[in-house]
Amino acid sequence: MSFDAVAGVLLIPALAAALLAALPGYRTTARINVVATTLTFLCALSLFFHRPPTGSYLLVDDLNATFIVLTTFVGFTTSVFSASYIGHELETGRLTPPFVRFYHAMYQVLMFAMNLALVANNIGLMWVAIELATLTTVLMVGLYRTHEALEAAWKYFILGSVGIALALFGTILVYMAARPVVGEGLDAMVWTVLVKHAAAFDPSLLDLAFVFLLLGYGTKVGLAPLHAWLPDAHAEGPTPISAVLSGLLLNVALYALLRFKMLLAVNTAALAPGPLMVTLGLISLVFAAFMLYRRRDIKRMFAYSSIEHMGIITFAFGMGGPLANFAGLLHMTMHSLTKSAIFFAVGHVAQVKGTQRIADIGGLTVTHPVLGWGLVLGVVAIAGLPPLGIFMSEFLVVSSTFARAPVLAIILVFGLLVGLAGLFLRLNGIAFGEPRGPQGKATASYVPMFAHLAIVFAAGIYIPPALVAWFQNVAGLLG
Amino acid sequence: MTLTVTLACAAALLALSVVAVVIGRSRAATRIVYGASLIIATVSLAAALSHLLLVTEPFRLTLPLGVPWIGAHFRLDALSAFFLAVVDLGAASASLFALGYGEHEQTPQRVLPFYPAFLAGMTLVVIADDAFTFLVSWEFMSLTSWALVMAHHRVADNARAGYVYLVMAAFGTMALLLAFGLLAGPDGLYTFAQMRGAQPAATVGALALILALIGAGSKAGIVPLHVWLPLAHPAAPSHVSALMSGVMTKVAVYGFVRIALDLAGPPAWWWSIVVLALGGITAVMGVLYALMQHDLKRLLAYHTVENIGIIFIGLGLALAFKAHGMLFAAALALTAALLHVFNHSLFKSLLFFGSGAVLTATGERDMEHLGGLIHRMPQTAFVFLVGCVAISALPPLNGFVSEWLTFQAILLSPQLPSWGLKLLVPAVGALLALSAALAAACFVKAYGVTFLGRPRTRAAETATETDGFSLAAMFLLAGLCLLAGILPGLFIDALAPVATALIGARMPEQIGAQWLSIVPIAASRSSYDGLLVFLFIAISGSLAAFVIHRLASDRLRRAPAWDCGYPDLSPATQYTAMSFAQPIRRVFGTVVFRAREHVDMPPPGDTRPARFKAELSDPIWDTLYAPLVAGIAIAADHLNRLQFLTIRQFLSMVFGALVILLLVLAVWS
Amino acid sequence: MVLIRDFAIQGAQMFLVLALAPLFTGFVRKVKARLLRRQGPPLIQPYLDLVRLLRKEVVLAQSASWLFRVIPYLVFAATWVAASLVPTFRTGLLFSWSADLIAIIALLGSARFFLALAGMDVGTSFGGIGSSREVMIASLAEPAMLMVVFTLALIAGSTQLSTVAEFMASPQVGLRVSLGLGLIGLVMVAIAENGRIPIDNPATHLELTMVHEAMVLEYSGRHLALIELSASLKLILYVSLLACLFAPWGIEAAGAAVPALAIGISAYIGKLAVGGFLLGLFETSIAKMRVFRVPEFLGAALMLGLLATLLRFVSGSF
Amino acid sequence: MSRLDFDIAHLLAGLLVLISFIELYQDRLYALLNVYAAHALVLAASVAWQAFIQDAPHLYLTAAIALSFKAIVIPVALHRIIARLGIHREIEKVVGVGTTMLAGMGLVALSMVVMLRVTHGADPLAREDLAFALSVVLLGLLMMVTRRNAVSQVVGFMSLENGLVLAATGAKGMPLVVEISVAFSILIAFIVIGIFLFRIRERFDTVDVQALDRYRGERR
Repeated sequence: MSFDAVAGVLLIPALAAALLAALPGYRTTARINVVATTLTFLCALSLFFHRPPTGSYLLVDDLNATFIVLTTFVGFTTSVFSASYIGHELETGRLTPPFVRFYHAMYQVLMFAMNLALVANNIGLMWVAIELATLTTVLMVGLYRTHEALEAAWKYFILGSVGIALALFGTILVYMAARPVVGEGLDAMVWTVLVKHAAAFDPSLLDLAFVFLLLGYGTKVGLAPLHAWLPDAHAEGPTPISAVLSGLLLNVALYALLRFKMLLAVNTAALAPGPLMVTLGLISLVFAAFMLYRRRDIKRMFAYSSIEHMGIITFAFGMGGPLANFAGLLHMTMHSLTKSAIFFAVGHVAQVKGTQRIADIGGLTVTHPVLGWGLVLGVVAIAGLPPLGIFMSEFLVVSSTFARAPVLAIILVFGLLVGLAGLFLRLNGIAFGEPRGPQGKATASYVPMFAHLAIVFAAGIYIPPALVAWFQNVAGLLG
Repeated sequence: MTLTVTLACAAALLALSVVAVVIGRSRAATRIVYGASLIIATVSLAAALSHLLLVTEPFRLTLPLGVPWIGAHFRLDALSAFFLAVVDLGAASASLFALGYGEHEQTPQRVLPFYPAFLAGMTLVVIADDAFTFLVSWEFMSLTSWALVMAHHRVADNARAGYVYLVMAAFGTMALLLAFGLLAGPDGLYTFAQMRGAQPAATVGALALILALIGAGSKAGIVPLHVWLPLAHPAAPSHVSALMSGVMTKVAVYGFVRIALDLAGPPAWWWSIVVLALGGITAVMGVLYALMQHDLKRLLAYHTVENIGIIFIGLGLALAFKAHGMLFAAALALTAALLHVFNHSLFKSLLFFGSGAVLTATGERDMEHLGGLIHRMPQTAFVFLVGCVAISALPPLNGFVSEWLTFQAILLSPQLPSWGLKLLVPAVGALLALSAALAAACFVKAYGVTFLGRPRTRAAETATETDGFSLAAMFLLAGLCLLAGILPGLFIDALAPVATALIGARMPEQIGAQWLSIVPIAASRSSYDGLLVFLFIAISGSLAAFVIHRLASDRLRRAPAWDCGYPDLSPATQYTAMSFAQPIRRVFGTVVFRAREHVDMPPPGDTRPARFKAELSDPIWDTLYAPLVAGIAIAADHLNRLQFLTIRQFLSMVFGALVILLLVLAVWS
Repeated sequence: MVLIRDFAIQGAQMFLVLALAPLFTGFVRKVKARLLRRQGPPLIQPYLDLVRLLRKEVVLAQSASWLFRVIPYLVFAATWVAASLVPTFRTGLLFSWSADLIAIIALLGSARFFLALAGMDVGTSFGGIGSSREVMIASLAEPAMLMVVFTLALIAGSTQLSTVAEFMASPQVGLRVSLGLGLIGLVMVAIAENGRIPIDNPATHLELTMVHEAMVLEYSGRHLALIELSASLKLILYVSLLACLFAPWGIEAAGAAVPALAIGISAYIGKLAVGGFLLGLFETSIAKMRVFRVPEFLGAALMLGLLATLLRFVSGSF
Repeated sequence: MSRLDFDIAHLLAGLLVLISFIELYQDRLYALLNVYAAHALVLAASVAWQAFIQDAPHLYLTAAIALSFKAIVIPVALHRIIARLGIHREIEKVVGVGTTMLAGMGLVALSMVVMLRVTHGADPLAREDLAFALSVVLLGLLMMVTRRNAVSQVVGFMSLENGLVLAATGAKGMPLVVEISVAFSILIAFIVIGIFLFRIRERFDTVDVQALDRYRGERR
């Protein structure tokens, strides 16, 4: 009972992937998919109660435990959503059974890859895992085999590969920096060892390494100007994948960045990673906020909003300090939940209306009240309006920043407002006004969406002390 | 514990809105929801009044909610209690009104769930005692009212109104957020108690005040942040319009008072200059806008802007006096402002109720399609008249009292040492006088065109008197208007604890003054007795009537209107709202609104009708908002090109980023 | 005893203005007629008119509402109350503290408010013209008036009319710039408020530039009588206001003996005569101006008042 | 390690940079492919040399991969693709060769500057090697952004990746090098297959990424 939790988190998806690749038939596979994710989630939960010992490959500490639980949970809910979603896709014939089989297998592979990246204690292993996750999502994005989908996948693939390459170079540099101190071999890539000795590393090598890692993993995070793949990948892939991309993969990449940030934080001679992250974060925020205005595709719009929020989170972590880090963690969690909930809603909307063009969707609250109001609630949450969770994190970020660096706070607020205006400009047409487009009944599973929104809502008002202590502890780790 | 009662009421309201979500579509829902809100609001009102009148010490309460390591702090002191009373009075009357009015609602499921939540939001704002709780309640209030504005979302204008409203609300909240961030300092002292203890530096306090003015002002409708108000308030159902205009703007005023006089530390004299100037401009601009309207509800909404201006003039004076240590004058100015807060919440709600009654009776908001309603809806007409007289600041009703007090405060200000104020205050006084006079004109127009004259449309002809609940609500408010007009002493004394808490001084005890008159400073200096004036008018009027009917004739004959011998039966020959405002439009509008008139007079022999068109342009929107919108559009267009690049160009962006960062590294040391 | 005496004096004052008002109107008419080399109507003509009107039956337009019938009494009452609070021959009236200068202006404002409503009530084009022009004029006249009041209040340190009057009568008020400005402003406002030439012509009908007369066009019989009466009340109010503020000589301070009372009354009558004569002279010597010149006229008054107030604010020596 | 070892490693690394420049210089696809083959060859040699001086046998595997896969398989495959797809053979450049060269110089200088700031404590081989590797990486990227044909972009990416391998092998005793090189070979294989299978034949008659990008998210 010592190591099995992590093993479960890794093995269950792997086995499920193999199984699903073998099994035909939609119903069973969908069920298996859900079961597997459920089990994974339970294993992840058990991580709260006992920690496996740290190996030279695997590591579980407060930081990544948070991420793992979040990842597995969203993975679980998304699988529930995807069951109904994929079913509809089969009916409409957008997907054929072989592709569904492939899809389910890939889904589990993706889960495996992300969990591996999270529990990896070895920066090389982490890199491999993230590359795997990227390739999997590339294949998923191209799933529909439409011209647009293939384009998006290709774009994602090329940009992703370059990102991977840069990240690898950064990893090598870290090793180079570590070797003289730690000595040759595996140890020089084990994160726990590294962070112990980081103070003695050559600072300029670390700087160089961080630049490459920032750009490499930043590409996965979707920070502007490295974001180009993100909107199209979200827009063209199956909606569950959009949800997972926005909700999880971006976080995983960010997690990798944070690990290396902590490394640099230890070494006082190295340049502070904060300013770089703050700059990229603000650029992403403002840029994405303006991009919201000219969107015609509903999924692409929310993809840009993901960029915006990744910008905010990166900004928060870049600012550092207990308050900002806490806010960053909170914001990341809330954003994952909210954004995936929004994508659940959007997925059903797109299926009901048979289109993703915003112009063809209207008056949802009239024709599909539950779906429509769910979407409204989601947008309200993502726009950072109380009493939902994101407001609290934005409150903490803005107020703590304004006291430290007023100018940055002003830019931040500006970006937030522009983004909010953009979102609601579109929402007005989508959710209100005269109904547009087909008005057939929605065969949707609302449970995941409202489960997420309920959590977000509750978190906006009350966060259990245990979780708070947990987050504060992690925030302390992040320095 | 009055505070616990209040919190319980808020909780009950929230629960009620959940219930409303469930039963929203059923027939009885309207009665249940509004009835329950009425009861809860009344209870809460009782609690607030008892606290204001009986309790001296503030009550505190902390719940383990909100920001975890801070918790949600609540506090009920005199100021909160007063505003709570205003909120609850408005809420109670609105609920009573809606018991009847709500029956006509087409889509109750879009109104009922948000209405109690809206009330709860406003309640929580005034009792919140830490930045986070305050902002959450504040924005929750905006959000629910936004949902209510969007209730009739199928009207395109309403959708736009809701959009503008939400964006402006978010803007205001951000400004307040920054203000609190400033007062809280880097290590996040978010409770108001800590902020009071912090004693911020003068510059910090000033910046916080400016931000608070922007934040609270944008919700209250300070020019030039008012643009959302005349769009959003009319769009909502009338009882909600009443709440938004009569009460929510007051909650905004509360936010400003709380920060400016309580949290931001001792004021510097020049803070007041901003507030005074904005207040004066707001007052005049608001009433001028109102005069140009012919949509009844929009006219009322613009008029709210004017009254907010008057209130902020009072607050500005209070700041100025406090900064110079003239505490009694400060108490007078503050009391005047707060009294006007109360009065305005009364008659503005009353007037919006009236407009709602007209709306249900005729389906019309446009005055040009109304007229002659005094014959069809005599009772509504009567209470609406009371509201008009009150809001026009005419004795013996309540509107006059608060403006009179404000004038008295202005007359004290020559003793202010600072020159800026010496020059500014008289100008503000002139603006105030001007706005008062224009307000009277505005409501002659509103009442004359809507209720008097001959009906202009079939709808106006066939209107019927509104239902009992609505009338009850309106008569209640009208009665209060009269009461506050003839016995202002009671209300002034009730405000004493607020002034004592915020200023450290209070106005002299009024209740002892002879004949229940009010004496702000000294009897020799100035005094006013609404009761006597009312009695004099009543007596002499009825005396005249009696004498004449007795000694002279009381015969009466109905005949066609004489109209200098050219009676024209067509109601189209009456003065319309536009034509009534024409002289004033010529005098002020040509300057303020660049008003232009186009007359198309056909040549003799040509039978086509002559056409007259008046064009107005909104200076604020054109100079401030239009450029902003255009700028965002341009920026969005330019940045949007980045969506349409080739992979190679995206790669070059990555490449560029890499090179730049490497260069940064190279030049780092 | 004292209370009763004060009551008596207050009452006397009330009925004095009521009684003198038509006479004063008649006097002004007479002066104007004489200046035009006409015989003119007898001084008591206004009384005769009132009696005649009171006797006649009211012819009420079909579209008139109950408000239309109430308004004359309201207007009369408001104006009368206002007039009775202005010290004529004696300051320190019993009820003078129940409404200060601002309140008196507001009372006249209420009267005007209702009169304008009456103009709108029947729904004729003439009424509309009258009301809309009336409120336009008022929207400028009232602020100007208030500015003048500010000046006086700042000089006397009170808005209490009796106090101000006493202060004005007292030697400590010398010649002041602000006072002069205030006087001019007040005169201009008074002319506008009473609808005298050059703003309006009380003697004409059926002239498109008329204001007041157009408003009350639909009134007849006793209603018209009350309107006329309150019009003359308003006129005498303004004259006595000017008198007690800017020519307080002979006005009797509170609690003086009976002979002083006689002096006060005769002085008051004298002042009225002078005022009426000046008014008539002015009216005959000037032409009526176009309606849209009026704003400039009143704007000037407003500026004068504001200037006076500013001077007072800047230093007490002005 | 002895002076000679160092010099040879240094020489090979320098050679890689030189060949990268030669790649930048090419304006014929076939020629470019040949040059790239040479690039891979030199890389293989350098890796093998590293394997020898670090006596890390597993690096020989990497060398073998580099030799067989990159120096032979890929170029041949690309030759075939070009032939099959009938791509016209000259490289469409965004900026002229001269400018590209100058930019390349600048990049090399930049990487030198950045690397020389590394404290001298780290062993010189690592430093110089890294400097070269970095320049190779940057030159590869430069090639990707200044060439229009998909093929030449792939070549650019592959030479970038060569730089990575160079760095990885230069890092003494770095684990997972083999795995990484394998992973990268797979990645490249994907790209090449993508180029080939991308239904490009069906849609476009030139492997021009721009044409591929005519649909860019939202049609205007």
